[in-house]
Amino acid sequence: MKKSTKAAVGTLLVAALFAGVWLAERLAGANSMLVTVLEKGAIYALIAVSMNLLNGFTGLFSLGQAGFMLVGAYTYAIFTIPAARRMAVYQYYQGGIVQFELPCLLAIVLAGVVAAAFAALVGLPVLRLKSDYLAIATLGFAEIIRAVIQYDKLGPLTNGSNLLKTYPTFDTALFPFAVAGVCIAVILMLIHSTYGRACKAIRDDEIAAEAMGINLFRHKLLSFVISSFFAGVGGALLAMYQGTVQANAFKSSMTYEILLIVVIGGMGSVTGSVLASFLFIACSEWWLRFLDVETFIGTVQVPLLRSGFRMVVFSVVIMAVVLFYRRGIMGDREFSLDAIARAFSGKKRKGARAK
Amino acid sequence: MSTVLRVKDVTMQFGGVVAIDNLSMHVDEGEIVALIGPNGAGKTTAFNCITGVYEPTNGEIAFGDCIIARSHPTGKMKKLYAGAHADKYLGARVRLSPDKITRLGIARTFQNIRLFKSQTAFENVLIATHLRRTSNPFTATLHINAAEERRMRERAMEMLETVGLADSAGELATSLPYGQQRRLEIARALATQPKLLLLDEPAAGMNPQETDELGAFIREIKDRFQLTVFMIEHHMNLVMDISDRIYVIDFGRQIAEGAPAEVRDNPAVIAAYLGVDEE
Amino acid sequence: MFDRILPYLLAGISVGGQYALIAVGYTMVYGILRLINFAHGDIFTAAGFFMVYFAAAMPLYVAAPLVVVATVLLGFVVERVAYKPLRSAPRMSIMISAIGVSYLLQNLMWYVTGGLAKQYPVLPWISEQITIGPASTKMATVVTPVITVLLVVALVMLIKHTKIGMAMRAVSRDFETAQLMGIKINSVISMTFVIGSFLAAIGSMLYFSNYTTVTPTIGAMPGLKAFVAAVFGGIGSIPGAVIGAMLIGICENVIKAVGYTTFSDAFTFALLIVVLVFKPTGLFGEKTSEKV
Amino acid sequence: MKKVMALVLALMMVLTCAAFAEDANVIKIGVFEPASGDNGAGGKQEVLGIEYANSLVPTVTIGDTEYTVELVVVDNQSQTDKAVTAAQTLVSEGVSVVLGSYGSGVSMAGGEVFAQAQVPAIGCSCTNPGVTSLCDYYWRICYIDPFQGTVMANFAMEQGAQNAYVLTQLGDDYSTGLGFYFQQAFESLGGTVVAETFTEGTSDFTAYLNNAISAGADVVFAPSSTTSASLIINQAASMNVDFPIMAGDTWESSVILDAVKGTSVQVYCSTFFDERDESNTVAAEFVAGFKEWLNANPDKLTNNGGNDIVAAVSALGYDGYMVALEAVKAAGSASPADIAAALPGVTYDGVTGAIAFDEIGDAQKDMAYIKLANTETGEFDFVKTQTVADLG
Repeated sequence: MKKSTKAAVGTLLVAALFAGVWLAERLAGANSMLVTVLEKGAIYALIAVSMNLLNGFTGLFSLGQAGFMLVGAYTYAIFTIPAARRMAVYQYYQGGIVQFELPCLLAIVLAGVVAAAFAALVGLPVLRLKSDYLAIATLGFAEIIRAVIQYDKLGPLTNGSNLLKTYPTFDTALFPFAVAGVCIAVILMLIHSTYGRACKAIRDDEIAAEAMGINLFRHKLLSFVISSFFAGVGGALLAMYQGTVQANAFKSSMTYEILLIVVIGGMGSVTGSVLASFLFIACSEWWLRFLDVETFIGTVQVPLLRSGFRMVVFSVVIMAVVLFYRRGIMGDREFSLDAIARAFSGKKRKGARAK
Repeated sequence: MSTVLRVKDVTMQFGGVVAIDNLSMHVDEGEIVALIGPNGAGKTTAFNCITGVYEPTNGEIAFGDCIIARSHPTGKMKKLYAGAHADKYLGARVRLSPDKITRLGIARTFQNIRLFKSQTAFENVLIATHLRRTSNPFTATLHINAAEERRMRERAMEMLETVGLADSAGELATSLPYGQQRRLEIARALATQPKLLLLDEPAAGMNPQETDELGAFIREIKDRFQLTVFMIEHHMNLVMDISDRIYVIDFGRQIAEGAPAEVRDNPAVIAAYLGVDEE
Repeated sequence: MFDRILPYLLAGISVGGQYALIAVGYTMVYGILRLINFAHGDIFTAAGFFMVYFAAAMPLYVAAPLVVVATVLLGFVVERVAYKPLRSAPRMSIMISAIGVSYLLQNLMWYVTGGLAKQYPVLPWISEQITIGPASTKMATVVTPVITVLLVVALVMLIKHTKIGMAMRAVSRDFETAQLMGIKINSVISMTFVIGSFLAAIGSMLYFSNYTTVTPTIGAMPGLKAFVAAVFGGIGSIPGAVIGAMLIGICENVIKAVGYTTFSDAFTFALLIVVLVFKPTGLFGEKTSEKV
Repeated sequence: MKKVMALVLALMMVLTCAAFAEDANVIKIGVFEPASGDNGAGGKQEVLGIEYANSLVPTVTIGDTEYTVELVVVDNQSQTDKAVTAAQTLVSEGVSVVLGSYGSGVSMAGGEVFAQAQVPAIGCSCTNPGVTSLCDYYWRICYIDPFQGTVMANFAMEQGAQNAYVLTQLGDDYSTGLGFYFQQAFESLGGTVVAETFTEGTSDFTAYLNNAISAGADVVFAPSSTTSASLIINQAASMNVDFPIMAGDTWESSVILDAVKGTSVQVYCSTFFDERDESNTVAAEFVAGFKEWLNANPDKLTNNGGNDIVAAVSALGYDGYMVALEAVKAAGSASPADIAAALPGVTYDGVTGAIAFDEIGDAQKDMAYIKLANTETGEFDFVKTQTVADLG
């Protein structure tokens, strides 16, 4: 399949995707579950891919994603609350010290940059640790960041433990799709660049990678900082999606959720992470919701169905994937137009030979 | 002919166990030098000290005029230290990490093959060209360095052709037969454009016919890329055939050194290998 | 001056002892399997809920031993279901499985209790009030350190002087060779989980008689702090875990006394990172160098 | 494996679509309450009030057609991130008006979603001013924290307290808000305050109580969820503290009564309603009917905490439902926009007193009941009522 046709088909597919989203929004209405799932799915896809860049592609087992999402979400919210409303939002801190507001896109980029700065700070002591210690250390840092942001003395900046709200949000699902799409494209280009290959080498065999002249620490830090940048952007998008953001919600259980999305999708597969995100959000927010509702068929109550059952079914499915289907949906294969082309031509060739 | 690699009084101790004891060697430019000795004599440990994987307990290693490792026993090791020259290398300790040593120009292969298992043969060699990149993360990600990328791919393909693996470039590295994996490791090492090539038992597991081809191959790449080769090997005919000089070590100590002919009839070497018959 | 410090010290030692009983579980499992058993904190919470439900259904002197048996059984089942199939899997998959089990246990408890807090039953002897000098507190606060020390000494004796103890030490030293020497790996690992869960059950009884509300996620923070104690004391060393836990318990309360209450949890993680970076072997752990 | 997954998913899709089928003249009222998490107990009692009101008045006439009222109940799990999902579910189900939520944090989080979808929401027991001040689609039928904080500060002063220790929960808007307003009022009355915070999921309150003792506090003000409340009371009892512990409306619950029984701890709390207050005949009628309705159904009783004591939030839930119906009748249509337009003008003499909305959307409620948790009888004793006028 020539490069030019592949580019053409690619852009066609992307255009079809955006048209589909636009259509879904028009038909199902902006407040329908379908649009909500599309929006949250896109945001979680970006965050899952950013975590996959770290866990799946560089082999660094980090559990700090919620911490960097929190930094991103708060940076976005703090710098975009309209000045008029600051007095009411920062009600206990006399309107807070930040009195200006930034345009949306600039604030989203700033969210990523601040999260990346935190990652550089965190990365220095943490990246020399072995895999399981790295996991616990990054988990610890996420908890420390959450405690610091809720510190009362920082109230004028972060509004302490109270909600941040009334900052601008997106009103069409195309916005998170566009931002997430661009970011995932950048991550894909990084993975296919020489630096991406170096990260994959580190994942496969650190000693051999170092013997081939790859500076382990610098490349791990690069991967860690970039992953946190996109986690920050994802956090900003999540803040826009929710309309309100509070440090207390960014617990380690949020990181576990994203890790399990990456595992279901397949460690080391960007397509896997994207697919798994939409599947995970669709199931948890929409399709499996009926498991929580006490439904009656005639007079008899369907057993087991009551609030919380959805999450139990979910955790059992995830354990099944982790134990028996370890490669996840896509393993480490990527969706590629060549693969599909070959599949098509394969059929034709087989057909031809049969004659 | 300048000295490419100089190992001075190197001792390596793991706790109380002495792996290398006061070893001194040198390799001159353009030479093929072999390091032989019975199993467990400390050959691979010596390689690991040279390539920065281990920090030697005592002694100094220099590559050309740049010191790549220099240390003296410290802390607990002071009491445990059993080697000599404990006072000769006091002062600032130097330890270059393996990637910096590779950047200086020392490339190595591994005794037990360490290929990147999820990558194809071509990608394995392509990763080794990463070292000589001029692009930074931004230009690389945005593919502004397309010219450099093309050059890297050409060089990787060239290395594959040199080792005769061009046609299995797309195969997964670990699915290649054993002999080809060995040659792929050499191609990967060559891709870092080294001056000194360290081969760790390149002929291990090869039949005699393959070993002869390997000997010719090593001589050919030495001339073609103006390399110096320092090799650990057990196949005696390969060693005797292509090496200019041989070091023999046993229980971490050097027991003989010299041209292949001298070493072959050296009684100490025979005893070390074949053991002394009890009269 | 001393009587002002006494209440904090008392609370510190008591919570330290409870963390120790959990930390020992972490240290043993890590020593043998090199695995952070994320689900250990949730097994501790499950022990709390077992007591709540059993005590409601039957008299206490039957319920208490049943809780310990149920918790030990849970620990055994977790190991057999989540970790045994992955014995030869890469390190990351086992850790993901541990996180998966922890997630499953929390959601299961949330579902069973409807997500509402449950009141822990009043245990006869250890919930009574006792006054020492100015401070008055529960008997559990005083009893905890004693029980902890007794249990740990018993455990150390078991490790040092019994066959199963020797098998554990062998497996923790070198996994493959121990197998070659004919040690039945699976039974040794199961025994480790059994002992870990047993101590967690005792720890939960003491902890919840002091702090009488049990919610599905209440065990997460003590679990994490116990792990930090295990690392701080030197992972793999049981005395280390106990002393690490005591120190953390006391420091936590001192920090609250000084007034930085919001940072009491964050302090524990800051300590963890400092230990991991500067002295990964902790206070008593021994260096394990990785051979190339 | 993949084929099985595809089949299961398809089945589920069909099932959820079936639920969407719209049958004629039904008006949906969203019930946005916590059924689990720290505020689960209070949330369930508020839902009981709403369900009782629905059982009494199941239909409403709009224009000339009679609509049956369908309650769509979701659980926001007392967490702001889960609250957003629950609010979106309600909006996607097409509810005309929302009642809820117990807990100010989740109300504010849901408020943003309701505002975006232009669906009006009526807060029954959330007292933080931020719920209405920042959201044009939120109204409220109970008093707000500045008033409740001042009431409790004055009451503490009357009890002879000069030095207060305020303990609030990080990440809980209600707790931080009420603590702040109490401190403001207490200090303006000449008292001194030492304030500290604890994180969610804390169980060890001994250090905090020790801080209170060493700070020489003669009253502790700890507005927190019922989960933390029972821990605080239990540990205070074991340390047999001598100062009284005071809190806001969340502590008026059977969880506190169980924790206090048999101990020497004095617990006072302010609340919206008292079942024994005979002055309001409508209230007496509601109390009798509600108790009878509770006892008729065992799992309703368990949701109420195992007894038939009428919680203030149940009364508020009842009033909330009635105000919603008034708004629907006033709007003469089921569309959220019309109801939102009609709401400001609604006035209603409810069980918890007269309700009329000011321009921000708050009810001009000016009376709070103060109760003492009786350690022998395990019931709340009525202490006094406090109105804005008395505060001066």
